[in-house]
Amino acid sequence: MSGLSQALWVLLLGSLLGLELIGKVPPTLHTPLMSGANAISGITMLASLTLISRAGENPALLALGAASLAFALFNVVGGFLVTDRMLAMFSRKSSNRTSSNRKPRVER
Amino acid sequence: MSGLSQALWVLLLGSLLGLELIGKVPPTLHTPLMSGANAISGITMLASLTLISRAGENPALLALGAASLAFALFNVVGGFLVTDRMLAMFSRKSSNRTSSNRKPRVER
Amino acid sequence: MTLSTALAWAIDLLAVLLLALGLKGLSKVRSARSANGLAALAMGLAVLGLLIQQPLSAVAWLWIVIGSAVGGLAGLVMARRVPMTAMPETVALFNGCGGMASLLVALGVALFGAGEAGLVEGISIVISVFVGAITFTGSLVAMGKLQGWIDTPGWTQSQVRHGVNIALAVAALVGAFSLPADPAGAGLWLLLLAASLLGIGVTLPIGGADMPVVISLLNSYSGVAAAAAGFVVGSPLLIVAGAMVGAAGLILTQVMCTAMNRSLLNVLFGGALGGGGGGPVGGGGDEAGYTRITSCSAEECALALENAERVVFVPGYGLAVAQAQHALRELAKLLEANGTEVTYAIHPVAGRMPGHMNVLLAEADVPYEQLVEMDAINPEFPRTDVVIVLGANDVVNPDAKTDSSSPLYGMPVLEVDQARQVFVVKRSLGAGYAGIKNALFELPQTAMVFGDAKVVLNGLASELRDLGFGKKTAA
Amino acid sequence: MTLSTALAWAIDLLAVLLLALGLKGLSKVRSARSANGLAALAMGLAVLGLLIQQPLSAVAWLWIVIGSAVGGLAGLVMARRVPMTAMPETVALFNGCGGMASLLVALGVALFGAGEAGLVEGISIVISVFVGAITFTGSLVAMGKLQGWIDTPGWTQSQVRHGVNIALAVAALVGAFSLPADPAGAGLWLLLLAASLLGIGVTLPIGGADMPVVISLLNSYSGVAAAAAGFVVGSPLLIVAGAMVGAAGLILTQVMCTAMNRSLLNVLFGGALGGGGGGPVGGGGDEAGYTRITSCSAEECALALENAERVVFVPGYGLAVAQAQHALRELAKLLEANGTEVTYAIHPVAGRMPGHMNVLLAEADVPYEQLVEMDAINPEFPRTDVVIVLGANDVVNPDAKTDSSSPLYGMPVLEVDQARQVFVVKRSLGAGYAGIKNALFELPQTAMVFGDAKVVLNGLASELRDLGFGKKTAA
Ligand SMILES: NC(=O)c1ccc[n+]([C@@H]2O[C@H](COP(=O)([O-])OP(=O)(O)OC[C@H]3O[C@@H](n4cnc5c(N)ncnc54)[C@H](OP(=O)(O)O)[C@@H]3O)[C@@H](O)[C@H]2O)c1
Ligand SMILES: NC(=O)c1ccc[n+]([C@@H]2O[C@H](COP(=O)([O-])OP(=O)(O)OC[C@H]3O[C@@H](n4cnc5c(N)ncnc54)[C@H](OP(=O)(O)O)[C@@H]3O)[C@@H](O)[C@H]2O)c1
Repeated sequence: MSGLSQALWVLLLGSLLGLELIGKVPPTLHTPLMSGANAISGITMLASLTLISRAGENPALLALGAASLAFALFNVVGGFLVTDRMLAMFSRKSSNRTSSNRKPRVER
Repeated sequence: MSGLSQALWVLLLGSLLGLELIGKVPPTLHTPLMSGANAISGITMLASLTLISRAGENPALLALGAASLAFALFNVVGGFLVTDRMLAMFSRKSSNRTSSNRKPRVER
Repeated sequence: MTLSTALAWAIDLLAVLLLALGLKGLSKVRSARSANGLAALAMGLAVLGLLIQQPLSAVAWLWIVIGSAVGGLAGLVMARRVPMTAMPETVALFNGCGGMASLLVALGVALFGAGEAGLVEGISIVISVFVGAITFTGSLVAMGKLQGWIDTPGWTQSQVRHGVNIALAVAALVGAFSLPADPAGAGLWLLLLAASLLGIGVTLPIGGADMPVVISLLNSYSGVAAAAAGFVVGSPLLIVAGAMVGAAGLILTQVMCTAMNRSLLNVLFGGALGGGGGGPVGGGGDEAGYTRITSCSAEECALALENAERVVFVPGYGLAVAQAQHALRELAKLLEANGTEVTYAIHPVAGRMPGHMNVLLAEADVPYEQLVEMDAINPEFPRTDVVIVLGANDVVNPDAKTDSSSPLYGMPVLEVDQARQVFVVKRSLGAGYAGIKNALFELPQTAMVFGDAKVVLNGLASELRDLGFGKKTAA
Repeated sequence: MTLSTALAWAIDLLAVLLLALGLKGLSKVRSARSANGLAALAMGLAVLGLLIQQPLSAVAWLWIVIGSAVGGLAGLVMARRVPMTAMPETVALFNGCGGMASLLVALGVALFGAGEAGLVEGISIVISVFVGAITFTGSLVAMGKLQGWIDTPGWTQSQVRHGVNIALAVAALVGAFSLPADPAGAGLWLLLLAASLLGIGVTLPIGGADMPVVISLLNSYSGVAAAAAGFVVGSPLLIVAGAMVGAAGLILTQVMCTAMNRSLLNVLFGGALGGGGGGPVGGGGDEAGYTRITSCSAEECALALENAERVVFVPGYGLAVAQAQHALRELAKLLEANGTEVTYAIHPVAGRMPGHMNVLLAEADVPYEQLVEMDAINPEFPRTDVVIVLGANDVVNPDAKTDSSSPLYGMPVLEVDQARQVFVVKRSLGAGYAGIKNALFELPQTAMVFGDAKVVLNGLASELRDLGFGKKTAA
């Protein structure tokens, strides 16, 4: 079995798995799910790292790889953090009971 | 990427897919699903065919392959037919309305 | 990549897609039947893809035709002939043969070196032989127990069996490790023998009633064996399909256990359970512990039926054992002809295989609309005049709702205790599958009608005819 | 297989497992947050697996540290700083950068030949560049439109745009086909340029309100770009993860479309929709067609609130635009201090992004228990005294239930027309996202309170204070 045919199998199965994994998502989770999936797509940083590791002494290639890595990590770090921030908002259960009894804040 | 590592990827992804595919099965479908999945596991007949094709002139190997093929096909043909028979029973909707008005059969 | 390789690859891809769709569809009532067809189509495609790719000699074709003819025909006849109620044992037989097929392929490769001789192939051969042999012998034992051909020997219920099985597993391991040195030598045969015995040793102690779970598990194994065979011959399609079935089978096994309120570990290592589980003619067991039992004759029961406007029949395992579905249908017809409203309450795990009651009653031509699922019929019991429980026990046990110490606790049951009058038809005060007392039998509205389900049903029907029922329709 | 390869492989395997679990968990409320953490962990593992396997020179490490520091820090700051309500544009920006990363890798390999030069690699490079560029420019345009930086030019609403986009696609194709002959030549730049412009050309005509869908689609594309990059550098992990995200994104896009009652094709090729969709300051539109409108002042509304026992607020897109969530919270506190029961009715697609209202009100410290989902609050409306609709329109349109010719028909809505009195706070009789009339406004129990949501809410609060509300708490 050739390498290509196998890589295509991996592609096919990964796609099928992706299709199956997302079932019924309640609308409130659409944005966090979108943003979480987006963070995962920053996995392309693996390719950036590979590029750097293969660059040898070629400065242009190194710079290109580093730029690519920066973009990817921006996506990954920002994506996961922002998703977490959102999800924290959604699940803040009854922790505000007290705050609702606080003195009204001065309006801005 | 080596052939083995890829084959293992295929194995992993196939398993994950299998885990995802079966979700909530109503109990009445357990037996047909079991029997259908069983028929699919007869896919091993592909291995039997490969064995025969590689047997060359070796009669023992040919016979072994043919026996394996017979077992596998027994599984496949029988499995699918029996599943179909069962599922036909489950979905016989209101087609018996008439038969319930037929004259009572003589008891055996 | 030549054109035929590309084509074969595309076909393989399509086949996997269809197989996945098939498995998915099989778990939904609406799509199940067409999904089964889809999966069958996928198998055909897969074979086509293989044949395109591999040139075959005339001799090879000859053997293929012979093998296919024998296997296919046998499968066809078997599938047509076997009675609906024998489904679990039939599936077990098919499944065992699937395992045997993987085993034979691995043997062929090992004995005649018809593949590459790497470490991966070696490991794959070991797995194929081991899992294939267990699947084969285990399935045959499961079938034998379900058919009542094989009893549960006493020693298998003691702790001895664990020792025996561990010894067998070690022997298999020894055989496996000596394989690389001599692929076609004694190690192979040791592995084969030990694995075969292990399949028997593991399945034999399990009660007949737990067999559907075991078969489902063995089915998952045969998927694993197929995937291993895929490694042996180097076919990604086989690996994927085998892995898919293996994983799906595992999930199904788990789902089945949950449905009947047991844990998988308990099924596998807990030994046979309940009195009625030993075989299709089981029953009996511990009759002690009941006080306040009312029993009545078929005649009294018939009188109650005469005056009832709404009657619900609750079929259970005992009805299946007594093969009384046709007698039940006759009785129901008499009542219906008299204007009585008749329905059947179907509990999802009544009987010994999932869907057992649907299949059983469908076989006796009971109209589909009269089969009512548990959730739909439970609210109806309070306005039901007479409930007749026919060889059912656990599925009508009210303790499942109220007594948290009961092994059934948490399992949803048919709430027949809500009805005005309940008759329980069974041969004795023996326990059911779970082997426990049933509080229903002692309730004031309950009366026991002792006897074989078929005999009692026929008796009821003739009592009703004596009361003038069925005259009109018979005319 | 050396030890480090085996280890790296096991790590990769684990990473994919965790990624799958993460994606799955993200679609369920309970598990979402921990699933996000799981996915992040998986990414870390994947990097670890790679670093174990690939020996890196000191220079390489230097560049890696620089790149990581810049990207990581920027991401951290951005994620902390950005206001909750700007989530869609933030996700768009992140997403565009992901596409850019794949694009840069492919460029590097193409220009400097840092990979094998087979046909597969060639095709993968083309796909990476093409999809990566579209993702990048498309996401930036989407962000610009959501921020209100970019308008929808008139010509993009005509059929001309289809011609332009087709021309760009053809140009990209030409570039792609000339690649094999000269991987680092003009063809590459043509492909890059055409794809970048295509990303703009496709996204520009789409209305700002449809942007969440577009971003989700582009997100799916960036998964595809990652998978293509996986082929370029030969990493199965990358292929799997990219494919998974690509497919999951596609499903999510579909689910989102369904939730807002539109078809994907319509979103992509139908042009901008509705008056309020152009940007966050949108609004206005067709005011004709209403008769029998009752309008009232904030004072009258305050009087009604004074006498109400149960008040439900219905926030919508207009509340978000007016940034009036804090004003709303203050008003609610006044009412609560007076013993009035206050809840908020949350429609799943109120606002311009899914979950918009939850986030908005959570930001203003509204207690979580007072946010009631549509299905839970609909039965409550008949026993509600006063409903105040705040910049919501489509989500309270009763035509969605009754008028099968309405574009909203079939979308579940908040049944505020069941309440005793309804006040609708908006600036005009302008339409909402769907651009249609709202039968609610003409009902006898409805009164319009015209004005910016924040201004009206502040007005209501001061009216209530004049009526003596809030004295006790303020003391
Ligand atoms: N459906 C499945 O897939 C499946 C699979 C495995 C296990 N189970 C388990 O099996 C049980 C099913 O409940 P169930 O209520 O149907 O059956 P049950 O609880 O096993 O009770 C069956 C009863 O039928 C009586 N019986 C046996 N032979 C009879 C005959 N010839 N005539 C009349 N009565 C006869 C027995 O009592 P006598 O001996 O006194 O006659 C016995 O009490 C559940 O516990 C379920 O979890 C189900
Ligand atoms: N949630 C999502 O994910 C999402 C994504 C895309 C689209 N959508 C769609 O967006 C719609 C959401 O419905 P909705 O009821 O929330 O909003 P809507 O139907 O778009 O109506 C918003 C209303 O707010 C008013 N408004 C605008 N600015 C205002 C201000 N400063 N003060 C007071 N009122 C103001 C506007 O009327 P005036 O101009 O008269 O003030 C407009 O009628 C649905 O059709 C949904 O399908 C939702």
